[in-house]
Amino acid sequence: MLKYRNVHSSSYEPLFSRRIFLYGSAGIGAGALAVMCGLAPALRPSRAWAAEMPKRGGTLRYANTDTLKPLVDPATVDALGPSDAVRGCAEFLTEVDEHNLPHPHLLETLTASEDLKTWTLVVRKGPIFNTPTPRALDADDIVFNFNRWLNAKIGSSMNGLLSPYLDASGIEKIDAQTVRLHLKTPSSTLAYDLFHYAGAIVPREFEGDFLKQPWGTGPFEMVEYVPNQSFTLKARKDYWRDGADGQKLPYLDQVISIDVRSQASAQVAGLTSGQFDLALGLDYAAYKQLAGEPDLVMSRIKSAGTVLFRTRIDQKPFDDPRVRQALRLAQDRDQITQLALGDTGFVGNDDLVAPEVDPAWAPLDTPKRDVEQAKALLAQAGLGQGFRTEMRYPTSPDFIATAAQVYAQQCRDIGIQIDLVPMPPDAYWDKWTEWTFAAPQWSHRPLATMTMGLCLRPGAAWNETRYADPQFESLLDEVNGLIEVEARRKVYSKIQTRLREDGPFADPLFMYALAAQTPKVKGFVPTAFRYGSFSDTWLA
Amino acid sequence: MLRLTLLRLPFFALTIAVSSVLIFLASEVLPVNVGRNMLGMFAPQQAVDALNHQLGTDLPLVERYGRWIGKAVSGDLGNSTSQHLPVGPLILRRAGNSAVLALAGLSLILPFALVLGTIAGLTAGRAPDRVISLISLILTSTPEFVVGVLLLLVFAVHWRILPGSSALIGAASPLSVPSKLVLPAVTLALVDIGYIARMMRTSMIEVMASPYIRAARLRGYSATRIVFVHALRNALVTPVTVIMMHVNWLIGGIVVIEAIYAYPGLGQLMLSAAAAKDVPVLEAGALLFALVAAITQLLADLLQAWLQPRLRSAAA
Amino acid sequence: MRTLQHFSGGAVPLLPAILRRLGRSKAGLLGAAIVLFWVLAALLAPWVAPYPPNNLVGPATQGPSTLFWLGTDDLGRDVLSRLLWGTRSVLLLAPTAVLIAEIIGAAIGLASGYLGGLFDQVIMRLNDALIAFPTILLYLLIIAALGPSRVNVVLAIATASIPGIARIVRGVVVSLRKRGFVLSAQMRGESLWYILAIELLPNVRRPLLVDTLLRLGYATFSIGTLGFLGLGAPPPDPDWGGMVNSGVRWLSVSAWMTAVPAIALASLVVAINLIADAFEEGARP
Amino acid sequence: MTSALVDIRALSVDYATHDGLLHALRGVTLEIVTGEVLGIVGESGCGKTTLGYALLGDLGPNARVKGVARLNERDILAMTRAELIAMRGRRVAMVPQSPGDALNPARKIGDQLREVLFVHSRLKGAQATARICSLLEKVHIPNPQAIMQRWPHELSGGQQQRLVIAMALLGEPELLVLDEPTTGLDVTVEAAVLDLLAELRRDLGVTIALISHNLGAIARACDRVIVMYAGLIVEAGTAAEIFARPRHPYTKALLECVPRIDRARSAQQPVPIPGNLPNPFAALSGCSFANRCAYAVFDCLAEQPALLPISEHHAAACIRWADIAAEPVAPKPGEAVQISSTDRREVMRIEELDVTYHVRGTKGGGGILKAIDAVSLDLAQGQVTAIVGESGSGKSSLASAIAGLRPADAGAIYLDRKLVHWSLRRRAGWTRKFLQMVFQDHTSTLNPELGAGRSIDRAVRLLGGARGSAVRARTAELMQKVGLDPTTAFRKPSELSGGQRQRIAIARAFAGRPELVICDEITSALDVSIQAQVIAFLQSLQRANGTSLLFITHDLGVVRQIADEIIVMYLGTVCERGPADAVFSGPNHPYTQALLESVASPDPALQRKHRPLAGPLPDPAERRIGCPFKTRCPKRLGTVCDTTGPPLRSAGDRHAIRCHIPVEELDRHWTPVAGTHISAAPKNGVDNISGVIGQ
Repeated sequence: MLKYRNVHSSSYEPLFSRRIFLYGSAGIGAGALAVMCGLAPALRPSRAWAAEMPKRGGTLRYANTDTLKPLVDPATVDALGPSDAVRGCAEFLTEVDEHNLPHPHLLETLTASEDLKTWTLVVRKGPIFNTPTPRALDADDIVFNFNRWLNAKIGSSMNGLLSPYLDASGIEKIDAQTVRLHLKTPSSTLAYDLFHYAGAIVPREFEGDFLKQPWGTGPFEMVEYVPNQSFTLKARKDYWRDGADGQKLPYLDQVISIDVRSQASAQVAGLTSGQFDLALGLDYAAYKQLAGEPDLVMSRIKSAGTVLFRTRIDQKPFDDPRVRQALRLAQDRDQITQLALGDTGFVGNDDLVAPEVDPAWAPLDTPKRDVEQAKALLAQAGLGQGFRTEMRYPTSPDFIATAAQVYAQQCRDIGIQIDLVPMPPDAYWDKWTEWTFAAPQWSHRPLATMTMGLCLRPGAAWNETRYADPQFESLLDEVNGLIEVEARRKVYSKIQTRLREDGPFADPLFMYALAAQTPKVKGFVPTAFRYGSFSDTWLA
Repeated sequence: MLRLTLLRLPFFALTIAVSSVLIFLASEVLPVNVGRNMLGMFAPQQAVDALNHQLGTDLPLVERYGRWIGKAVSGDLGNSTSQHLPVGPLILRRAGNSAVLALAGLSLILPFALVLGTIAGLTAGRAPDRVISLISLILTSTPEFVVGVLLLLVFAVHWRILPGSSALIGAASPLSVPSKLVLPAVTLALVDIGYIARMMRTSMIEVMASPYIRAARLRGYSATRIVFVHALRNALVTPVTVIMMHVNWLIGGIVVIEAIYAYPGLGQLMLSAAAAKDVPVLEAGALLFALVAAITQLLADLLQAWLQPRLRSAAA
Repeated sequence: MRTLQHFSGGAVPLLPAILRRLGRSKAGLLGAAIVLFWVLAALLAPWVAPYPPNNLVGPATQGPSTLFWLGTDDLGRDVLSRLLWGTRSVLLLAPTAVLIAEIIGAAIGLASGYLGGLFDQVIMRLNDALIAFPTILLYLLIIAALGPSRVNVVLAIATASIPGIARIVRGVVVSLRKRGFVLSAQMRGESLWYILAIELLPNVRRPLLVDTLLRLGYATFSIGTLGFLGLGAPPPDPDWGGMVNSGVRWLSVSAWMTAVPAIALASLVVAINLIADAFEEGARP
Repeated sequence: MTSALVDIRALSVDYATHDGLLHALRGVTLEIVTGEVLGIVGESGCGKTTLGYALLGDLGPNARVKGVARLNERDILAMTRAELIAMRGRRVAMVPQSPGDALNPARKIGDQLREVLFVHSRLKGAQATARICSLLEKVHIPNPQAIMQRWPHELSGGQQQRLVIAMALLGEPELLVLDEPTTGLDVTVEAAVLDLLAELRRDLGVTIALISHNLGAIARACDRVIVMYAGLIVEAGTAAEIFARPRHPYTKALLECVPRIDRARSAQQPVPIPGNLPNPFAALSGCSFANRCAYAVFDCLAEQPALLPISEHHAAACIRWADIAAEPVAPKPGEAVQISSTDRREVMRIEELDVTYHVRGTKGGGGILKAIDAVSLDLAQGQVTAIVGESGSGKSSLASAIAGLRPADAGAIYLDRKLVHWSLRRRAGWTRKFLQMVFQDHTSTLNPELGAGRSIDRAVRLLGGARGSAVRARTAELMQKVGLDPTTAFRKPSELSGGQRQRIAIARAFAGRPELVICDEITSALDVSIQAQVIAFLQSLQRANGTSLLFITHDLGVVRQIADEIIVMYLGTVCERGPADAVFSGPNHPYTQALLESVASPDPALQRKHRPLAGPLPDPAERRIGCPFKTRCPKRLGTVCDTTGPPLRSAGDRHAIRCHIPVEELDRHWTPVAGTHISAAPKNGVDNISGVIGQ
C-alpha cells in the first residue's frame, strides 16, 4: 500500500490582496491562488507543523537524481542539481509554493500596473549577504542581477524568460529599496519567472564564479561542491529568518547532496540502506521498487514535466503539418504513459498544458489514436508508403527511452519506421536544438505559457522545433496580458487547439514529481519543481 | 637491477611518447566543439568562436599536440570542458578511488588465485584440479556486469546486507565506508581470480615438469621442499607478469564495475567524459592509464628479472 | 592414390586433427553443445520465438507464466522471444569482429615480423601503446567518436583486437624467420608473398586458431559489456547486454528480464572458452 | 671377489601414452659392481636413460614396471615414497642430462649446494661451506667462494656440469648415475669432464654408471660396457673386449659407422646401418636387430636371443656371434678426389671478411662483437672444405655470411670470381642457382606445416627451371638419390626422422645443381648411424655433380672422413688451414693440436695424454690485441703473443699456420695409427658464450 503525504492538505492563506485574480478551483485543493500584486506582508510563513516543535542540528543527506553538473555561475545553471547548491546559499526574489502560488521572498512587495506593463519591486530589509564583509541586500543588487540575466554574453536561461518582455533599458532604480521594471509587452508571468532556478540573487560584488564567491542571502554556506559527485552546505549563523522556536533558521547543521544520477538501483539502495534521508525526482523504477518499503514516505506531485516527440518543421518531411498530425495520431498515449511511467505519469494532449497543473488549463477532449486517419494524412502528404527516420533521445532519465521505444513501435502501424538513436545525455544536450527528430524532456514550469514562450516563439533561444506560427504567437501575446484565470482559460483553449492541429510535436505524457523520504525528515514539502530547499527542514 | 631499470627507461619513455600521440590523435577524431562544450548550449556563437581561438583549438594538429604535451609535461593538463575544473586534481582524486578499488580487488585476487592455481597445478588432472579449473573458467568467462548484477540481486536486493550503490559523499574516501567497497571489489576479484588461477595452474604444471624439479626430486628432497623452495618462485614468474600486464584489463573491469555500482572512480569519470566529449579529461585519463600500464609493464619486467635471475643479463 | 602433383598443394590440414582431440574432451563437447544450442536458437528464432521480439505483447515486468515463459520486460515484451532473437546479433557480430581483426592483425604481424627493421619497430611501438591501453576505453573512444551502432561495435572490437593478434603472429614469425625452411626459401629466391603466405602463414594457424576462439569469447563478452554500458546496438532490437542494462533498474521488481539475458551471455562465453580450452590442448603439436 | 651393488633382473618398463604402450625396456638384466665404471651405450631410443632413472626409482606415474632392481638387496622399484626420498641422493645420485636445466634458475649456486648438504646430513654454516668448498675444488671449480655467490646461468656449460656432479657427490652416494654428461660440450671440455670422472673414481671410489651415446667417451672412461638396442642389452663386457672384439652385429655396425680421426680418409667410407629402430609400441618378434642386420638368418626371426656369456668378460645376444668373430672390424676404404694445385678452379673466395654483432655485454655497456675478423679464404671447385672449431669460433657466422643471410661489415665475397653483394636479396639471380645451403637444425629445416616434398618441388621449379611433369620426375629422382621413397614427399615433416629430414634438405639444396653447397653442422644432432647415412648421400651427390662443399662442423672425425681441405677457426680468425692430410699429420697450430688431442679415443688401449686448455673461451666482446689464442695457449711464448698478431706461416703445400712459433718448432705429434680410435659427435657446444652469440 502506498503512503502519500497529501501535499494539498496543509492550509495557509495566501497573503496577497489588492488586484487578486482567482484561478478556477478545478481540483486544486487550496482553492484560491493569487499572483502578488499588492502590499501584503508577502513572506510565506515558516510552516508550523502540527504541534511539533522543530529539533535543531543534524545533517540531512539527500539525493537529487538530476546530475550534479559543474557549477560556475548561478545565472547559467541549467540543471536541478547545481541549482540546489545555489538555492541553499542564495535566494530568489519570489517563491512559488507547492500549490503553484507565487510569493515575494527577497522582495517586500511586487506590484503590477493595471496594464501589467510596469512592475514595482520593493526590496525586503533584512536579508544579509555573506560577503567577506556581510552587508544588506539593496536595490543596486537587484539591478545588478537583472542586468546579468539580460546580458546575452552571460548566456543565462533567465534571458530567454525575460527578454521577450523586458530590455535592460527598462530597468529603473527608484531608490535604495525600490526598482521599477518597464516592460515592452504585458507580462503575467514575471512573478513565476523570477523563481526560475537560474534567478538566484547574488551580490553586486559577484564576479562570475560561484565556487570562488559563494555569496548570497541564503540559510547555508557552501562547504564544497564536487561535480558529478556531491555537495555539502553548512548552516549560516546570521540568516535573516527566524524559526518556529524563535531562533535563527536553519534548523539543520548541514546538508549533503549526493549525485546518484537516474540510476534506480542507486536510488533504491541509498534509501533502503539509510544512506539518504530523502530523494527528489525519483526514477519510476525506483519509485515502484520503494513503494513496498514500510519506512519511507513517498510523494507524488503532478507536474508539467513532460517528454516531447518533436520535429523540426524546417526539415522535410516534417514541414508538412499533415505529417506532424499523423505522428500525433499514431500515439497510443495510454500505452506510452503506462509503460514509461505507470502510475507516476499522466496523459498529455500534444499541447504542453498539463491538466490540473496549469490553473488555466482548458479541459478539451484527449485526442484519440487513429491509425487510419494518420495513414490517410501521410498519403495526402505523398508519403503513402511510409518513411523511415531517426529519432534521437537522451538515455537519461530512463523513461524517455521507454517512451521512445513504445512510440516507435506504435509508429510502425502507420508505416513510419523510427530508428532510435539513444545518446548519452551530455552528447544529446550538446546539440539538442539541432536534431531533426528527437525526444527531449522539458522540465516543470508552473504555467504552460512559460514553456511555450521559451520553445515555440520564432527567435526564442530554445526554439528547437523552429516553430513560427503568427496565429499561435498572437494568442500567446494575448494570454500574457491576462491575469485572470477564466479569461486565460478561454485563450488557452484556442492555443491548445492550435497546437494539437499544427504544433511541431506530439506530447504524450506528463510526469509526477516523485520523492521519497524517511519519516524523520520534517518541514520539507516536495514540489513539482523538485527543488531541494531546506531552510525550514529539521530531522526528528 | 638498477642497470636493468636504466636500460628499460628509454623503452618506457618511448611507449609513453607513442601512447601520447595515439591518445591525442584518437581524441582529435572526436567531433567536438570545445568552445561550445565549455560555454554551454545557450552561449552565442561569437563567444564560442572567441573561446575556441583563445584555447587554440583552431590551430594545426602538430602545433596543438606540441602545446598539449608541453603543458602536460609541466603538469598542466588543462581544464575540463564539462566540469570547468582543472583536470589534474580531478583525475587524481578519481584515480585514487579507483586505485583503492583496484587494490581491494587485488588483495582478494592474489591470495585466492595463487593458492587455487597452485593447488590445481599440483593436482593436475585429478579432482581438485578439475573443480578449480572449471570454476575458474566460468568465473573468467562471466562478464563483470553479469557478476555484478547477480551479486546485486543476491546481496543488495534479496538479502539487503550490502549497499547496492557505492556512490560516495563528497570527497569522502571509499575506505571510510568499507561496506561500499565490498561488492565492487568482489565483482572485480571474481572475474580475475579465474584468469590468474588458470595462469598459475599452467605455470605450476610447467614448472613441476621442468628438469630442475626432477633433479631436485632425484636429490631426495621432500615434496614440500620441492613445492615451496623450488617450484613456487619459478611458477610465480608467469602469473606475476600476467598480473602486471593484466592491469589494463583490470582497469577495463573497473570501468564497468564503477558503472554498475556508481562508484566514483576514474572509470566513471572517463565514461562521462566520453559521453560529454570532454577531451581534456579523456586525454589526461587515457594518458594516466597509459602511464600506469607502462609502469606496470616496467615493474613486471623488473619483478620477472628478480624472480628469474637468468633474465637480468639476458633480457637487457 | 596421391600423385606427385600434390607436392604443390596446400598446407597440411590442421582442423581434422584438432577436432578429433576436441572430441576427446568432455568439457569441450559440453561447450560445443551449448554453442550449438545458441546457434540453433539464432537460426530458428523466427519459428521458435513465441512473439515478435519488439512487440508490446503483455503487461510490463511480469515473472514467468504460461503465456510468457521467461516473463516480460519493462515494455511488456516477451523476454524469451527477445532472448532468442538477440542470439542472432551476438552470434553474428562477435565472429565478424574477430574475423576482421584476425585478418588484419595477421597481415600486420606477418609483415612486421618478417620484414623487421624500422617498419617493425614503428608497428610494434604503436602496438605496445595500444595494448597498454585499456580495451574498454578504446571501445569507449571509438564509440564516442562514431556513435553506438552494430557496425561501430564490430569496428571497435576489431580495432581493439588487432594489436594483440599482430603481436602473437609477429612473435611466431620472428621465431621462424631464421629457421632453415625460411632461409631455404630465401635462398631459392621465393617471392616475399610466397614466403609470407605459403611458408609462414600455415605456421601461424595453431596459435591463431586458439587465439581466435579465445577472442571470440572475449568479443562476445565485450559485446555484452558494450550493450550494458548503452554503447551497443540501439533499441528496440534485442541485444543481450542492452536487455541487462534496461533490466537492472527493475531488479527488485522482476529479476527475470535481467537475470535471463545475463546468464545466457555468461553461458555462451563459458561455452566458447570451454571449446577454446579443448582446442588449446588439441592444438599443441 | 667384488660384490654387486646393483642387481637388476628382467626389468621391463612400458609407458602408457596416448598412442598406446611404449616399450622402453624389454627385460634388462645386469649387475653393477661396487667401484666400477659401467658404460651404458646406445643410440637414441634404446632405453638407456630409462634404465638410468630406474636406478633412482623415478619412472613417472605412467610407467608400468616389471622385474626387480635391487640396490644392496633392497628393491628400488618396490620402495615407498619415504624410502625413495631417503635413498635418492644418499645412496644413488643422478647427474641428469643438460646440467644447466638441472639447476634451479632462481637460486644461487651456494644455496643450492648448501641445501643438498642440509637435506642429506643436516650440516649448516661454516662446516657446510667448508665441505662444499673442498668438494668444489675436487671437481676443479676455481674460486669456490665466488662461484657460490653466482647464479646458475652465469656459469659455462663445463662449470655447470662439474657443479651438478659436485652436488650429486655431496650426499656421498654409493652409486653415481651420469646421463649423457658430455653431450652439448665442446670436445675440449668433454675431455676435461671425462678426466674428472676418472679422478673421482680413483680418489673417492664411487661407483659410476655412465650413460652416453658417445662411444669415445665410454671407451675412455669405463671399465665395463653394456650396449643397448631397442630396450634390450645386446652386448656386455669389459670395455677392452667390446671395442676390440664386438660380438653383436649392432655393436660392430656402430663402431664401423663412426668416422675416425685416426684413420686416413682413403681408409674410411661412411657405413650407415640400414633401416630404423623397431617400433617401440610393438612387441618384438625375433631378434630386435634382425631387420637391419647384415648377418641375419631365418633363425634370427624366431625369438629374441638371450644375452649369453661368450667368454669370462663378454656376453652377447646374438646367435651368430661366432660368425661375427671371424670378421674384423674393417670399414670400407674411401676415395679422395685429388686435385692438383694447378687445376684448382676457384668457386668462391672471400677477402678480409668482417662480420660483427652489436651486443649488450654481460658486464658493462654494449659492444661490438667480431664474429668474423678479417677472414680470407678460397674454395676450389669439386672439393670438400671443412671449417672446424669450437662453439663461438665463428664458423657458422662465416657460413651465413657467405650465403648472404647475415650482413658482412667489410671485405668482399666472390662467387664464380664475381663480386657479389653481402645481402642475399641484392645478389643476382644466378647466385641462387650457384650457391645453396643445408641448415643445422633438422627439426626446422622443413616447414612443419607443408608436405615434406614441397620445398624440393619449389627448388626444382625455381632453381632447376623444370616445368610441368618434369618437376615431378626431377623431384622423384632427387629423393631417390638421397635414398628416400618418393612417397615420403607427402608425409608431414614431423612424421619423418631427423635423418630423413636432413636428406630432404640435401636433395633440395642439390635441386638446381649448384656449384657450391654450404653444410652447417648438418649432422650434429643425429645419431652416428644416421650421420653416416646422411654423409654418405651427401658425398655421393657431391661427387656426382662435382659440387664444392663448405662443410661446417665441430666433429673432427667427420672432417677426417670427408674433407679435402680443412680450415681451423678460433674466435673469428683462421688459425690454421691446409689440405686435410697435411693438417692431420702436422705440424699444427697449438689450438688445432689441442682439439685433436681432446677427441676421445674409443680404444681403452690407446688413451693419449692430453693437455687441457687453460681457462674458458674469452669474452668475444672484448677487444683483442695480439694472438686470439693467447689466453689458453699451452705454448704461449710471452709478450709477443699479447701484443702482436701472429703471422701466417706456410707449413707446406697450401698448408698455413698462424702462430708466432716457427713451423719447425710446432709439434707433429699426431700420427695416424692403425688402432681403433673413434670420435663420436657431441652436439654443438654451448659453452660460456652461448648467451652472447647467435641470439
